[in-house]
Parts: sequence; C-alpha cells; structure tokens
Amino acid sequence: MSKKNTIKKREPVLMQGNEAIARGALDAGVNFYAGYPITPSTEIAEIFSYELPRRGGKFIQMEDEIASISAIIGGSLAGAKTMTATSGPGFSLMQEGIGFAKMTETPCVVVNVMRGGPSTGLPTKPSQSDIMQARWGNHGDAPAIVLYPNSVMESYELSIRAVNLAEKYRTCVVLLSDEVLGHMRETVNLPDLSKIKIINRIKPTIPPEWYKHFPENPKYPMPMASFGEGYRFHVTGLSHDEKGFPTNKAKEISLMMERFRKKIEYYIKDIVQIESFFMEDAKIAIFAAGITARAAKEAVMKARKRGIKVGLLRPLTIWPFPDAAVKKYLGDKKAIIVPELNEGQLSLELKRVMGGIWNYEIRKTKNIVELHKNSGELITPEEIFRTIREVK
Amino acid sequence: MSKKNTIKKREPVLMQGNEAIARGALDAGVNFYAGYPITPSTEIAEIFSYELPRRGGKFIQMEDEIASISAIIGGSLAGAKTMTATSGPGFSLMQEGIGFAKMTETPCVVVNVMRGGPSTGLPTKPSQSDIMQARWGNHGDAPAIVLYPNSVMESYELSIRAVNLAEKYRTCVVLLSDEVLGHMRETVNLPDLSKIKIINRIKPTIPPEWYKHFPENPKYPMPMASFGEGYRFHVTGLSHDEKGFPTNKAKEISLMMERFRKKIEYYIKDIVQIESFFMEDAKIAIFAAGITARAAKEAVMKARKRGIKVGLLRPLTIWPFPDAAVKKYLGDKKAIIVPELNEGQLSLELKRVMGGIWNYEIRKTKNIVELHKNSGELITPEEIFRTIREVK
Amino acid sequence: MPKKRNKIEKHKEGTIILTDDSSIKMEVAIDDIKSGEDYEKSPVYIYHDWCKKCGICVAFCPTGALGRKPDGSPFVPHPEKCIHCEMCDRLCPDFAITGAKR
Amino acid sequence: MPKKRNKIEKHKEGTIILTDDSSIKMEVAIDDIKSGEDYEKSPVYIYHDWCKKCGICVAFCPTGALGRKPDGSPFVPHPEKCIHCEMCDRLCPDFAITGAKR
Amino acid sequence: MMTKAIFKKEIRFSGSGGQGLITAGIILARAAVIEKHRVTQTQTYGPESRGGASRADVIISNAEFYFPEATRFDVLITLTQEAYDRYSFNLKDNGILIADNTSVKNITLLDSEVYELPFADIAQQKLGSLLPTNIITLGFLVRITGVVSEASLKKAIRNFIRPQYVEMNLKAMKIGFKLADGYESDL
Amino acid sequence: MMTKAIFKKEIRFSGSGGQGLITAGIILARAAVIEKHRVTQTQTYGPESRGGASRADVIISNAEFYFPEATRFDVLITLTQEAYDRYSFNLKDNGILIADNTSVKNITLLDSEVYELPFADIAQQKLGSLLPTNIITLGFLVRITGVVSEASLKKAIRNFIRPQYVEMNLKAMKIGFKLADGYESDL
Amino acid sequence: MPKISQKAIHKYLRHDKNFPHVWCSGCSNGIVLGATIRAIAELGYKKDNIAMVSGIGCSSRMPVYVDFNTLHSLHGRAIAYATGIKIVKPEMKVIVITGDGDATAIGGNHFIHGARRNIDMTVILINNNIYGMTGGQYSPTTPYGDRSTTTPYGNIDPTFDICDLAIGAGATFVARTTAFHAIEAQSFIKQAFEHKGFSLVEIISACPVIYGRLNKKGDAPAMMKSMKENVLPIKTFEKLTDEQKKGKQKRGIFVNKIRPEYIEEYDKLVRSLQDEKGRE
Amino acid sequence: MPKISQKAIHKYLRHDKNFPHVWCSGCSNGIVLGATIRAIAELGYKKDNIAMVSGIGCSSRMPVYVDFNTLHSLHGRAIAYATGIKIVKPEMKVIVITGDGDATAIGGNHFIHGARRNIDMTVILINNNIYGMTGGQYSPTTPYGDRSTTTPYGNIDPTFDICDLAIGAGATFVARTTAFHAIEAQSFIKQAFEHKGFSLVEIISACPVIYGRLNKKGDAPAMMKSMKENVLPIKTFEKLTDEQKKGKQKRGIFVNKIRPEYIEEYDKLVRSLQDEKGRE
Ligand SMILES: Cc1ncc(C[n+]2csc(CCOP(=O)(O)OP(=O)(O)O)c2C)c(N)n1
Ligand SMILES: Cc1ncc(C[n+]2csc(CCOP(=O)(O)OP(=O)(O)O)c2C)c(N)n1
Ligand code: SF4
Ligand code: SF4
Ligand code: SF4
Ligand code: SF4
Ligand code: SF4
Ligand code: SF4
Ligand SMILES: [Mg+2]
Ligand SMILES: [Mg+2]
Repeated sequence: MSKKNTIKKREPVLMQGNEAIARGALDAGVNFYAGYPITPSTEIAEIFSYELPRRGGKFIQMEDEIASISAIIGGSLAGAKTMTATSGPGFSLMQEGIGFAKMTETPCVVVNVMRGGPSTGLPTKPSQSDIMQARWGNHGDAPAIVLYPNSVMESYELSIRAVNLAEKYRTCVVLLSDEVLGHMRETVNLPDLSKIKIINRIKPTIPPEWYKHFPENPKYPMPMASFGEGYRFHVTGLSHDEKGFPTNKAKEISLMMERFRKKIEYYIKDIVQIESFFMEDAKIAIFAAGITARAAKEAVMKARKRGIKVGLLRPLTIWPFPDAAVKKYLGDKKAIIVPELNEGQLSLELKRVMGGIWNYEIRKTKNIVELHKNSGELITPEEIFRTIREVK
Repeated sequence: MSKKNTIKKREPVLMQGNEAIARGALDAGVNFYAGYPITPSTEIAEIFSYELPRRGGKFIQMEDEIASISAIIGGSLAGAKTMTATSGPGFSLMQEGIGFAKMTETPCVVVNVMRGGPSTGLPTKPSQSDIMQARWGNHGDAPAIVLYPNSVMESYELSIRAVNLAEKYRTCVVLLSDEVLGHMRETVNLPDLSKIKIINRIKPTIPPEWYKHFPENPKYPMPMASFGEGYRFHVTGLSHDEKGFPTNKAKEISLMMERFRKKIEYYIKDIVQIESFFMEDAKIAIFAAGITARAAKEAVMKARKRGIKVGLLRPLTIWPFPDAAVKKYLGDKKAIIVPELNEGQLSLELKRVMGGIWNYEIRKTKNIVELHKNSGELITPEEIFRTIREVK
Repeated sequence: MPKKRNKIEKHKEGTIILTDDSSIKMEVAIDDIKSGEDYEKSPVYIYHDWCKKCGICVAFCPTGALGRKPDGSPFVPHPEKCIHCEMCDRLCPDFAITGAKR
Repeated sequence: MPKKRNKIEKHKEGTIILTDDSSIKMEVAIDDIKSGEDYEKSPVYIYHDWCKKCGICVAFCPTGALGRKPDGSPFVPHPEKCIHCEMCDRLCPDFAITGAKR
Repeated sequence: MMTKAIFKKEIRFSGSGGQGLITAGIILARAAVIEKHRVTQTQTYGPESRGGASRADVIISNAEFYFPEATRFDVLITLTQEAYDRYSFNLKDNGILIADNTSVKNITLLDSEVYELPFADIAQQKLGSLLPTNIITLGFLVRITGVVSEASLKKAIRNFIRPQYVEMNLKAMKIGFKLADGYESDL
Repeated sequence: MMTKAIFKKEIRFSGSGGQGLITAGIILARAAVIEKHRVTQTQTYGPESRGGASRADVIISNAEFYFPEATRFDVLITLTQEAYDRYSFNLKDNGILIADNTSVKNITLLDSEVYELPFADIAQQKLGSLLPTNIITLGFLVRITGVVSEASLKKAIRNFIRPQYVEMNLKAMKIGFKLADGYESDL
Repeated sequence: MPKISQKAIHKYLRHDKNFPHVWCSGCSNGIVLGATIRAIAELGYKKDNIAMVSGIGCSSRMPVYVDFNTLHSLHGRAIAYATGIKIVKPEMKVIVITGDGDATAIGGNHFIHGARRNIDMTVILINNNIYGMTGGQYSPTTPYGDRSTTTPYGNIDPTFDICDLAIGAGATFVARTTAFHAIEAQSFIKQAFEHKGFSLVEIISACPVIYGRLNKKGDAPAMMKSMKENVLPIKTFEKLTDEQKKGKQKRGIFVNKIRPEYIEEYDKLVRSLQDEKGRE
Repeated sequence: MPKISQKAIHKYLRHDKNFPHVWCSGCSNGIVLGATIRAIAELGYKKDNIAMVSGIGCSSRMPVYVDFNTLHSLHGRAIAYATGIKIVKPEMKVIVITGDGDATAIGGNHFIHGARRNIDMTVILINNNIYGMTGGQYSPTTPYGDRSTTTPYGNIDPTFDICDLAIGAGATFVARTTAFHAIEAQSFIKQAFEHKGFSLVEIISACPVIYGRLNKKGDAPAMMKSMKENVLPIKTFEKLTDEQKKGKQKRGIFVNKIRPEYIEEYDKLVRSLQDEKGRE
C-alpha cells in the first residue's frame, strides 16, 4: 500500500512538471491527445503536439474542452490510449464527458493542473481546490480514480500509472497537479523504457457473438474490444445491460451500478497509494497531498531536528480516499494537521473517516487542525511548522 | 431553524411539482428565464414560456445549457430575477457558469430535477445522485446554497425561498428536485400573493463614486447595483478587489474568499431549514431528504403504530449541510437510517458530522445504516420499515 | 415512441377480411421468408409485427395496389396492380413491407 | 503583457537629446493638459508614461514629423512637418500621443 | 364503498404509453381534489419523454399520507397483459381489478373482484376511436367504486379536457357508467 | 563558497515579466544538474501567461530537500525597485544581494553583501540590447558565489539557448564574469 | 440507383434489439435509416468498418438498431466523438446521425468545426424542425410562427438554414433532401460517403406525433406530401418569384468540392517528419 | 468621420485602473479600443447606457479599461451573457468584445446563434490569428502553415472565414477591416452600432509579441504594413486573379440588411398578448 518506486534510475535531467506528465503518458503509450489550451496546463498539449506526430501518434487541438474530452473518448473506443489536460474552467466543462467515460467504461486520462479559483480566478497561481470536484463534479454517482503527485519525478510516474489504471479498470482516471508542480523544474531520473510497467487493455479472444462489452463480473482482466475489430458492440450513456443496450430494468441497472463500484472496491489495494513519511513514531501527523506535502515534509524535517515527533501521511491516490490507511496511520495521533490550498476539502474526508474510529480519550484533545490558503500562494514550511508547535 | 410555513392557505388545486416550482418562482418575482429543455425538468420551461410573456417578463430558449446559465447571469446583472432549470447532463454543463455566478455574487437560481445517472442514464426515472455535485460540481472552492423540497407545496415554497436567498445573499442558489417530485401531482393550497414574503436585492443609495460592488464586509443588506443604473461597475471571473477589478494580491483575494464564506456562515440560521418529524422521543432516526423522505414518513407512521420509537430528520437545506441540527437531533440516537437514491451521499456528510460528537457508548452499537437505491425506482416505505425493524 | 403494437385484429366492419396476418419474427423472416405462405400468395409482403399502420405505403403506392383497413393497417386489395417499384419498401419507416420482385 | 515601463532615460548616444520627457499622470493630464509645458512647445504631445515604444506612430506619420530614439521611444524631430492629421492619435495603441490641432 | 371514517385508496392505471393512463389519473385526481381530499398522482414511463410500459397512480385520502406512489392497490386497471403480469401481485386481497380483455387474456387472480371488459374494442366500436378507452375505463371505475362522485368526475373532465373534446369524453364516461351497470362477470 | 559538506542554496531572481528571469533560473538550474546536484526551479508571474511582477527561484543542494520555493534567500537578484522592496526582507543575514541599479535606486540593506551595478545599461551599451541583461547578471552571480562551476554554466547556456543566440549569451556571461572581477562596491 | 431489397436491409439490423423500433408510427427516422443502409449496401462497405455515432434525440437512437460499431454519445457531441474515432482509425467509415437540435442547437460548435476541419465523415442530419425526444420544444429550425411546447404563442426565433451554415463554415459536400425523396436521399448519402472530407446530408423529415400534432400538419402521409410539394430541386426553386418562394425550400447538392482532408494532411505531416528523421 | 480628440477618449477610460494597459507594446487591441470609443463618442451614447461584455483572452481584457457597465465573462460565452443583458434591458447598447479564439473556437456556438437570433448587439471581434492570452496556440483562424506553440511543424488545420461563417448563420451586418485601417474601423463600428440587429465587425489585428514572433512577421509597424498591403477593399480584391488573391483578404461591409430584430419581435408578441387580455 505504501509508495512503491518500481522505476530504475538513469541520467538526471532538469524537467518541468507538465513535461513530466506528457513524457510519462508518452512512455505509457498514449498515442492520441486532444485538448484545448489553458493556463497552467498548456505545456502538456504543446509537448504532445511536438512529440506525437514524430511517433506516429495523433494530436489535435479541438474547438473547446467538451470537444476534447469527447474526442479522446471516441479515440479510446477506436483503440487508442488517450489523454487530455486542462485546468479548472475546462475541467468543469468536461464533467459531462467524464461521466460518459465512466458510464461507458472507456479508458482515458484527464489531467487537471489546478489553478486558483473559483471561476477564472487566478490563472497563474496554484490551488488544490478541485479535489472534491474530481470526485463529485459529474452528475450521477460513479466512483472516481484520482491521483496527485508531489514532485516532477512523481508526475512522470503517476502519469504512467494513470494511463495504466485507466486501461486496467476501464474508466476515466483524473490526474491532478497544480500550477507550481506543473511549472516547476526539478532534477529527475527517468527510468529505462524497458523498466516501465505498461498495462494495455486486454482484447477479447472469444467469438463476437459471445462478447459482452460490459460483463457482469467486474473481475480483472476485463477484456475490451475496440471499434473496427469485428465485435461491433454498442455504447450508450443510457443505463445499459451487459451488451451495452439501453435498459430500464431495475435489476440490470443495479448490476451496472454495482460493477462500477465493485471494479474499484475489489482492487482498492492496487489502486490506493500513500506515502508514510516519518510516521512510525509520530505523535502528530500532517495529512497533505501534492505540492503542499512538499512544505509539510520540510516542516517535518525542521520539527524533527527540534525533537518534535511529527510525520506526514500523503495520499498519492486521492480517490478512492484511502480510508483504511488513514484509519491505520492516523487513528491514534494526538493531532492531525491538514494544510490545503483551498477552503478545506481533504479535511472533510478525514473527519468522515476518523468518525468511524473515533477514540474517546482523544476526542478531548485537539485533533484535526486545518490550515487553509486560497489566495494563490503556497503554504510555507514555516507556517506548518508554526502549527506543529502550536498543537504540540 | 425548523421548518416554518409562513404561507396562508387558500383553495386547494391539483398541481405538478415542476409547475409548482415555476409558479413559486413567478410569485417570487422571477421575470427572466433562459433554459434548454431536458427531461424531467422541461415543464418548468414550458410554463415560463407561457407565463412570462403575459406578465411582461422574458423567456428565451437558448442554444444549450451553457448559454442558458450565461444568459441568466447576464440578465441578473441587468437587474432581473432569473432562473433556469435542467437535469443532470445540463447541470454538469452549467458548472462553469454556476462558479462564475458565485464568484461574481450575481443572484440566480438553477433548478436541477434529478434523474437517474450517471451520464444520460435514466432520463425518466428519479434519483438523488447530484446532491454532492450541487456542492462540489464547480471548480474552485465556493460555498453553495442548495434546497430540496419533498412535496409539491414545498416545491412552490422553496422555489420562492431559493429566489429570495439568491437575492439576499447574492449567489447562485440551487433548487433540487427529482423526477418523481417534479412530475407528481398533489393537492396544494397556494397562499395569497400578498402573504408571500418576497426579498428584492437592495439597491445602493450612495453616489456611484463610493459604490463598491463587493464590499469587504458581507453583512446584510449587501446593496447591489444593476447595469444601466449609473454605477458602471466592473464584473470579472478573475479574483478581484472590492470594486471588482482583477487583483493578484493575496490579501485582497483572501478577503474575497472570506466574504464568500462569511456571507453564508453569518446567516446560517436564516439559510438552514430542517424538519423534525416525530424526533422528540425517537430512539432510531431516519435522515432523508426530498422524495425519499416521503417514504420515510410513511415508514415512521407505520413503525409508530407498532410502538417503535422512530423519527425522521429531514434537511430542506442540503447545503450548507445542517451540521448543528444533525448533531443536536441525531447525536444520541441508537441508529440512524439514511435512505438515498444514490450510492450514499448524505450519509457521507452524516459520518463527517457525527465524528465530532461521537459517543463512546454508541460506537459499539449499530449506528449509521445506509440504504441505497440507484436503479431508477423509489425506496419504498416497506423497505425503510424493514430496516427499522432490523436495527431496532 | 410508439406503444408496442397490441394485436387487436377483430373488426366489425363488413367486407374487409384480414388475411395476411403474420407474426413471423424478423430473425426468422430473413432466412425463412420464402417459406412464408403470404409471400407466395401476394406480390407484396407485409410484416405486421413491425408495421405501425402509418399509412405511408398506402399513400404513396403509385398504382393503388395497396389499401388501408379501418384500423389503419395496410393490405393488398389489388395485388395485380403492383409493379414492384419498391416505393413502399423505401418509404416504410418500419421495414415492414416489401413489394420487391421475387 | 508588457512589463511596467521603467524609465531608463540615460543614453550614451550622441546627438539625440531627450527633451519631451513627461510624467504627468493621465488623470491630471485630462484637465491640465494645456498647462503642460511640452504641450505648448510642440504640435505633438507624447505621454511617455503610457507609451510602449512600439514605433507605430513614427512608422505611419505621413509627413515624417515623428522620429524614433534608439530606445524606441518616439519624439518630434520635425514639429513643423506636422499636419495634424491625427494618424498618430488613431494608431497609437496606448493613447499616448496626440497630434491634434489645438 | 366510501365511508365517512378515515379512508385511503390507492389506484393504479397500467398499460403502455399513449393509452391515456396519465390523463385518466389526472382527471381522477382532480375529481378527488374537488371533493377536498388529499391526493397524489404519480406516473412512470419509458426513456426520455414517451413510450414503453407506463403506469399512473392516484392515491386519495381524507387524511394525511406521505408516500406518493401506490404500493398496495385498492384498484388496479390493466390495459395490457404485460401490465397485468407485472402489477397484479400487489393488488390488495380485497382489491378490485379492472382489465381490458381486448389485450389482457390471461388472468390468474382468484380472490379479488375482477372486471374484464373489451374497453378498447368498445371505444372503437361506439366512438370510432381508441383514444377514449381511458375515459370509458375511468367512468367504469368510478361507478363501480364510488371513490369520487360522478358529478366531480364530470366536472374534472370538463375542466381538464380541451373544449373540443369534452363532448366525446363525457360520452365515453357515460359508456363507462353503463358498462358498470350492466356488468356481469360471466360475460 | 562551495564546500564538500551538505549545502543548500536558495536563489531568487526577481524583477518583471520579460526580463528573462526564468531563463536565467533555468540555466542556473541546468548547470547545477550537470553537477549532479538536486535542484528545483520555480517561478511566479502575473495573470494568464505573461507580464507583471515576476520571479524565479532556484534551490540547489547536494542533499534531499522538499519545499521548492525559496523562502530565505542565500542570493537575491533584483532587477526592479518593486522586486527589491518586496523581497529584500527575506534575504538571509549573510546573504548576497545583486541589484541592477539602473532601476533599483533605493537600497536599505546594511548587513548583507550588496552588489549594485547597472546591468541593463551595460547590456544595452556593450551588446546593443537589453535582452542579455539576465545572462550578464547570471555570469556575475556565478563568479561571485561559485554556486556552480563556470564550465557547467557555459555548458548549460550552450544546451538551453537556441544556437543562433548562443554566442551573444556567452559574451554576456563573460561580461558578467568580468564585472564580478572588477567589482568595487564604491562604484 | 440499384434497388436494395428489404431482405438485404435486414442483414444490417440488430435483431437482438427489439423491433419494431422505438420511433413513432410514421416517423421519418426509419426511412432515413433505410436510405442509409441501402447506400451502405450499395457501396458494399463492411459492417466491421463502419462506425455510426449519434448524439441524443429521437433521430440519435438510430445506432442501436444497426449492426455496426455504434456509439450513442452525448447530446450535441456526436461530431466530436466521431472526430476522435476517425483520427485514430482513419480506415473506418465514420457516419454521424444527428437531429436538428443535436447538431445545430447544443452541438452547433462541433458542427461548424467539423465542417471547417474537413475531417472525413458523413453527417446525416435528420431535421424534423423540433426537439422530438423531449416532447416538442422549438429547435433552431422551427419555422417562424409555429407552435412548440415552448412557443405557445408561435415561434419568433429565426431559423438556421442548416446548409448555408455548413457552407459558411467551410463544408465541402452539402446536400439537402427529404424523407419523401427516399431515393434521392439514398443517392445523396451515397455520394456523401464517397466524398473525401466532411459531408453533410440534411434530410427534412416528418415528426407527425409531436411537431405534426402541435402544428396541425396532418398525419405522416400528409406531411410527406407537403415535402413533395414544398421542397423543390434547386433549379425549380430558383425560378420562382420571391412571393412563390415563401414556405418553399430547395433541395439538391449545394456544394461538392475538394479541399485537403484533415487526416491526409496530418499523414503528410507525419511523413515529412519521418523523412526528416531518416535524413538525420 | 469627425475626429475625436485623444482628450475625449480619456473621458471614457477608467483611470483608477492602472494605465498603461496590460497589452504588449504594439498590440492592436489598444487601437481597436480607440476606434470603439471614438465611434461611441461620435454617436454621443451615454456611458450609463452601454454594456460592454467580453469573454476571456487578451482582447477580452478590454472592458476593465472603460467606464461603462462592464462584464468580463467566461471564455467563449460573451454573446450568451450579452443576450441576457440585452433581453432584460433592451434600452442598453450592448457591445461584445471578443477574440478569434473566444468567439469562434470555444464560443462558436453562441456566435452562430447570436447571428441567427438577430438580437441587437454589436460584436467587435479582434482577430489576431492566435490564442494570445495563453501564449500562442493556434486558433481557428491561424493561417495554413503558420507556427504556433501547438503547431510546431506548421498548421494544417483549415481556417474559418469568420465573416462567411456569420453570414451563413444569418447575421444582418457583417464587416471586416484591420487595425491599420483605424478610421474605417471606427466607421464600421459606428455603422454596426446603428444597425438594428446582430452586427459583427471583424478587425484583423497584430499580436506582434506572440504571433508575430512565432512567425517572423516583424514588429508591430511591419505587421500593420502587411495589413495595409494584403487586406484590400472588396472591389479591389475581386478584381485580382486567383493567383493574386493568395495571401490576400477582403475588407468592407459584406452584409447590411434588415431582418426582424429579436426583442422587437418579442415585444410584438407581448403586446399581442396584452391586447388579447384587454379583449377578454
Ligand atoms: C446536455 C443535455 N441537454 C439536454 C438534453 C435533453 N435532450 C435530449 S434530446 C433533445 C433534443 C433532441 O432534438 P433533436 O436533436 O432535433 O432530435 P429529435 O428528437 O428531434 O430527433 C434534448 C434537448 C440532453 N439529453 N442532454
Ligand atoms: C474554459 C476555458 N478554457 C480555456 C481557457 C484558456 N484561455 C484563456 S484565453 C484563451 C484564448 C484566447 O484567444 P483569443 O480569444 O483569440 O484572444 P486573444 O488572447 O488572442 O486576444 C484561452 C484558450 C479559459 N480561460 N477558459
Ligand atoms: S412495389 Fe410499388 S406498386 Fe407494388 S405495392 Fe409497393 S409501392 Fe405499390
Ligand atoms: S409504411 Fe410500413 S409501417 Fe407504415 S403502414 Fe405501411 S407497412 Fe405499415
Ligand atoms: S498628427 Fe499626423 S502629421 Fe502630425 S505627427 Fe501625428 S501622424 Fe504625423
Ligand atoms: S504609437 Fe503610441 S505607444 Fe507606440 S511609440 Fe507611438 S506613442 Fe508610443
Ligand atoms: S417524437 Fe417525432 S421524431 Fe420522435 S420518434 Fe416520434 S415522430 Fe419521430
Ligand atoms: S500577447 Fe499578443 S494579443 Fe496579447 S497583448 Fe500581447 S500582443 Fe496583444
Ligand atoms: Mg429534431
Ligand atoms: Mg486571438
């Protein structure tokens, strides 16, 4: 469950976060990118526009974000590994399409490089205010897989992982980043291509007559045919049966809904990744993701130097929320500091989960301490450190 | 805090839920409606298309939902009271616009008559699966006011209330309904127009030079000028200062974000409504909203007849979530049954809130019992009753 | 969208008698069409299971080979007039009639 | 979008001497424009605080009244040539010059 | 069948889209409103706004009630076999079944009061159209059950139906009344 | 200034958009990568993608570190007064300030090592353009601080700058070196 | 125009989906489906090689009935989905089925960009002058003065001429006919299929149950007769006086020209890069 | 075309917002702003009575600088916002400022529907052939072969002729000129303002800092000289041979006609209903 780094290092280079996402996706086999520019995600599109034609892949700039998500879903149905990247305003526009990808179990990856919101907000400033939207932004109720790296190297790794998970679990995976992470440059050691684990969707081998595009049992592998391969299946955003044909039958619909849920629940251990940073003996925990976890780590180091036993628990997988890990690692902490570049989103989840293992002793003490910033600046190590001292 | 019915009754008539929403809005003074048809909300548009021209108001069918929300925000800036209505797919498309309305503090009401999802889903079946989306659907992080009635009469009342709250707190208010509620007909007693409390936005009286469209202090009344009234203010979706001009200054942005939060926090008592139904002596509580609460009431009555002490707590205001009321009424219950037409949304909030008042004694017993249905059919009184018996 | 057609084939009206009722499922029809009885008997074949009685075939048959029963369903009062122009084939929205030469 | 103009007015080059430096704020300029010194002196008035040295006015002045300094900023080497056509007014993207007759 | 005590009647009209079930439901509900009862009327139908299997429920009571859909029917009207097969199980033991045997051929209920008549055929025969089948059935229902008064029904038809069709529908209602009067379950 | 022990240098380039601060930052960061250090380079700028106040940070260390933005600067480069006013407070007590006194006229720091030079003027004078100001400053910085080797800097310039501009930028670098050599703080 | 037998059509239908189909009695959608299949059969396209993509609407229900690779996407987005499919699998024949609302109301942007981009696909737009699926609201093609459920007093919203719009956006094949002119429809669709680039066939169709009823247009045969009388070949139409033109429309092929097709251009680009690499 | 003095222009600017404005040196946006204000000043419109609405983009930054009722809305949506304003306050003069990307990429649908609906507003579309704000990606008007940050090998995406598109959609006033032709721009804008219905003035403009640099078009004066040479009056243009037309564009008023304006039609409807009520 904790973070694995399966990737072997080679020569270090200086790379930008957005570039790392694009390179990761390219290495994972993404061969079709459709997008619409928006700060601070645009570099991702720019790199694809440069790289894909050279590699025989396809890049297209669509007329808007709705067209972009539509095109990558269409492209995925036609057999490509696909990605689009955007930021808040575009992410909002893509919600209907993301829901369609989930409903039709069509693999694709949507990158959201978060900038200050709400609305047009602060296009060149970072935020983490789309965390909840990444889970709940589309109508209807379908689970989400959402990843969020905290370094350039990890942007590369999680980009590969996002593509892999999309292909494996046949869904739209959201990869979050933020303006600072997306634009910062950092030393990275890209692994040998041969060392990277790439997951491709499994193709059906049975005769077309037997093929069910949405088999009842969401056990991996879930073979998926593409258009043009002789399977001639039907895909619709309407509630559908195993063959993909519309249905109004409660039983068939329940099966469909269950499948969406189960294919993630069954494999939750495969999907959830968290990092435990100095948590073994920690009395105080910080729970932070993405760029904010970087400040948290710095603060942890500083506090440890002063003998304060503090650690950081960092979800790399934001959704499904790592309930089990949170319970395990945070259940007995004296205080949990949750710094976020928003009005408090991860902290809401934490409260939800902590409820279930609430400890009578502990409830008398300070527990979840929220630290919000939503003004376009990062939370600094100093600020977290100050909070650590306060709750100590 | 509990539900008030300030409306005096007159002759009973048979009215459809969607019609009640339209009539409520008309009585509340809505004089501009822009929309795009979608099942099961379309009747609302149809009634406005019939009524508004007769009353000197304006109705327009736009080219899509994005245009619809844009037009009503524009119309509101020009001084009208405005509404649009849609369902899941359209609601997803409106998210960027809803965020803009919140950011620019422009009053408007968006009705979402929920149908089965995800995606195109079940257009003619009810669901409650957009509850979380109504809070978190737009990017950035801005509070939401969301109401959800449970009868045709209440559809009328909360429609008025939604318009009033939008005008009062200068924000986009979401009014939820569902396919059954929207299409059902029921006896209603509309109040005398003279008995209805209508809130109109306060107009500034100060000279234009002094006018701040976004004054720092979010205290009611918050005067708001309209276009064409001599104030010539600027409105932008960028983070802005009090005058509405774009800013990148952390301090000004923090003020803006705070204002969004505070204008709701300050007035939470005015905004939150809940119904307490046989809760006084209840050992077991049901927590349900909208159409599902109707089944719950029936189940409560049935259980009470059999001597089971069960009650229903029903939020009419879904967002801001009624934390305080939930704590107060549900804190000491043996079990809380949460029936929902989704995969569990209100129950997540309940867990979050209950965490804070978790009782060591109680945690050993069954506590939150979720009852989900997401297949297009209603949860029946029988099903809830069965659950009551199980947890008893 | 239409209700699923309920076969209410009893008619009180005088002269017209329903003879070409067919409930062959189309899956079967594709291969077995030639073994169908009516198919042999009439130059025009109507699949009543699919026909929605819209009257288009009757209205646009150039020769008047087709007629319409009181309940709206088409029939072939004048088989001899059929010139196999296939107008009915092309204009039937329900793939429920063919006047093709066999 | 441009950097805010930093007034770096020192020049090492020989002959051209900067005479029409003006830092009158535009708010003031509107009402007080006539009291400005340069305004009296020259038929063309340049608001250097707003000018972004794009060279458009110089390029399209039909008479050659305007010239460009090495740093790109416009000046009026030939005031006598100005015919008050206001081409510079209309083409300046920054409302930073006027050749209007007064 | 009506008493002055507390009563609550759950009535389901079932069949397929286009048979006017919802119209019948609304008219019945309106008639009940005229009588100052509490009423809910709900319905379900197929994808988007038309077609497929369809039903309309009316619940009428003189007391407060909550759940708006009929769950245990006092009266079930079935105009198709499919509807019968689906819903007959939830008819109360002492409930009333009204079936159009033009379509519903296979009735298995034993305990209930069952009325079978070829309503559609009758409509076609007597009024030259299938459309008023719903109102014939409704008239039949009202006279058999007395759930609302016939005057209220008439008033509701007048109020709800467009002027040009009122006459025909009143005729249909009366045909329904007559059928109820003359009904012999062996026919 | 470099030691073999653990070191970490936080360097901020500040000024306004279009002054090439980010380019300078990237080149410095690349030079550090060549030396196998851990490096982060971040920046901020105004609305959408261009303009306004701007800064670029480079952190160089031979050990693991986490927060990517400079918070207490070892070296601060300010090309505008505004930048100076905003950031000078966060210069470490023993930090180094490099200011372009073409624009930064008002320097209040006392404790720190302060270098003031008219970099922009020098660029205009010596290279006929303001553009290479950033590289002159960078050359100056590297020779003064030794945070990376000059060979690495040269390599980084060669790698990063488009071929047609490499010559001019190497020239600029050398001007920077020279200025550092000849610097007398009284000038 | 060779005749394609009814029997042959059945080979293209998905019999596992319940027929009769979901469309109302007399609805033109079925006729268009027939014409489309006939055109495909005529051209001998392989089923595996056809992707049929639609949005949402009555007309957009078509894909479920045919045994191709079928995608019933989101309201208005069919062309964008189709673009993704085509660019990834250029060897596939991509057909978009859409309605007047789907293509020109909510989907207007993808429609004009499809036309501009000239990516090879055929859009069959079934124009019934109304939103059928949602029960009869006015669409961008509902004629002036007509009733819909959201124009209870008659429509005042001006209409698109869909073909003009496509032409303005740069479409390279633009044709209009009606469901009544089924043979012409088949022929235009066939020509559109054979056209390299973005092709549009607008088919004026009858929605007797919603639009027809709301506007007292009579039953399906009556509506189709009206198409016969009022939708005239271009030349016939042009000869009319302005007065006579009222209430009439033209049909025919308005544009049929060649512009570089997007994917071919893309391939050229890719090849040029590979050449470059080769030289390196 | 009376001259409007620079001083008069300043009366319309919001001096509390820092000038110099945010646009780059030589950017045409300022010239268009000037022409717009001059047209307004000439017509004597009251500031209170003007609503200026924009989307997102460099060009769309304009409203913040002028002392009207100003709305900087969402990317692509300006016309939809403007529609809401106009329909609620028909007495206001509604001006939309938009870019090529804003209006014809993401905003294409609202653009064509605005043109169709013929609601009274003036759209001033500043076409710099690029997405300026986001740093230079290609737009639907970036010429074939040109560089942008997302066409590193040259653009293959075909372009819209924006005026043709508007005409195809039904616009009643359509004109094109350039930032160089500032006097003509002022005149066209003025005529557009006076036109009853949806009017479009496309102004070809120079983005020297992004588009110019990426495509080696020289500095602002050079780009404007190119406008002068390559964007020709309709008549001059039409006289050229096909060969000569390459790289050239027409400018002038392409359409100027009267169709019923939407709000007038609506008012008629309302009046007819009131009459009806009166008779009841
Ligand atoms: C985003 C979204 N908005 C609205 C709808 C509702 N809707 C479904 S079909 C339709 C109109 C269909 O009209 P048209 O495309 O003309 O097809 P027709 O039914 O007339 O064939 C609408 C508005 C939807 N499904 N999704
Ligand atoms: C929904 C959304 N998508 C993308 C963007 C990013 N964006 C801002 S401006 C712009 C393009 C602007 O181009 P144009 O309209 O031509 O204006 P210009 O900057 O060239 O004047 C884009 C893509 C955004 N702000 N919102
Ligand atoms: S084939 Fe022609 S002539 Fe024969 S029935 Fe059909 S339409 Fe009439
Ligand atoms: S056209 Fe087809 S559906 Fe219509 S009546 Fe004739 S056979 Fe039946
Ligand atoms: S007014 Fe005309 S002549 Fe005078 S400086 Fe300006 S452009 Fe030149
Ligand atoms: S046109 Fe304006 S901004 Fe440009 S150089 Fe001349 S005065 Fe300066
Ligand atoms: S509603 Fe109209 S378009 Fe839809 S299926 Fe029925 S007739 Fe056809
Ligand atoms: S980027 Fe281009 S369009 Fe934007 S302000 Fe600069 S020059 Fe103008
Ligand atoms: Mg339609
Ligand atoms: Mg542009």
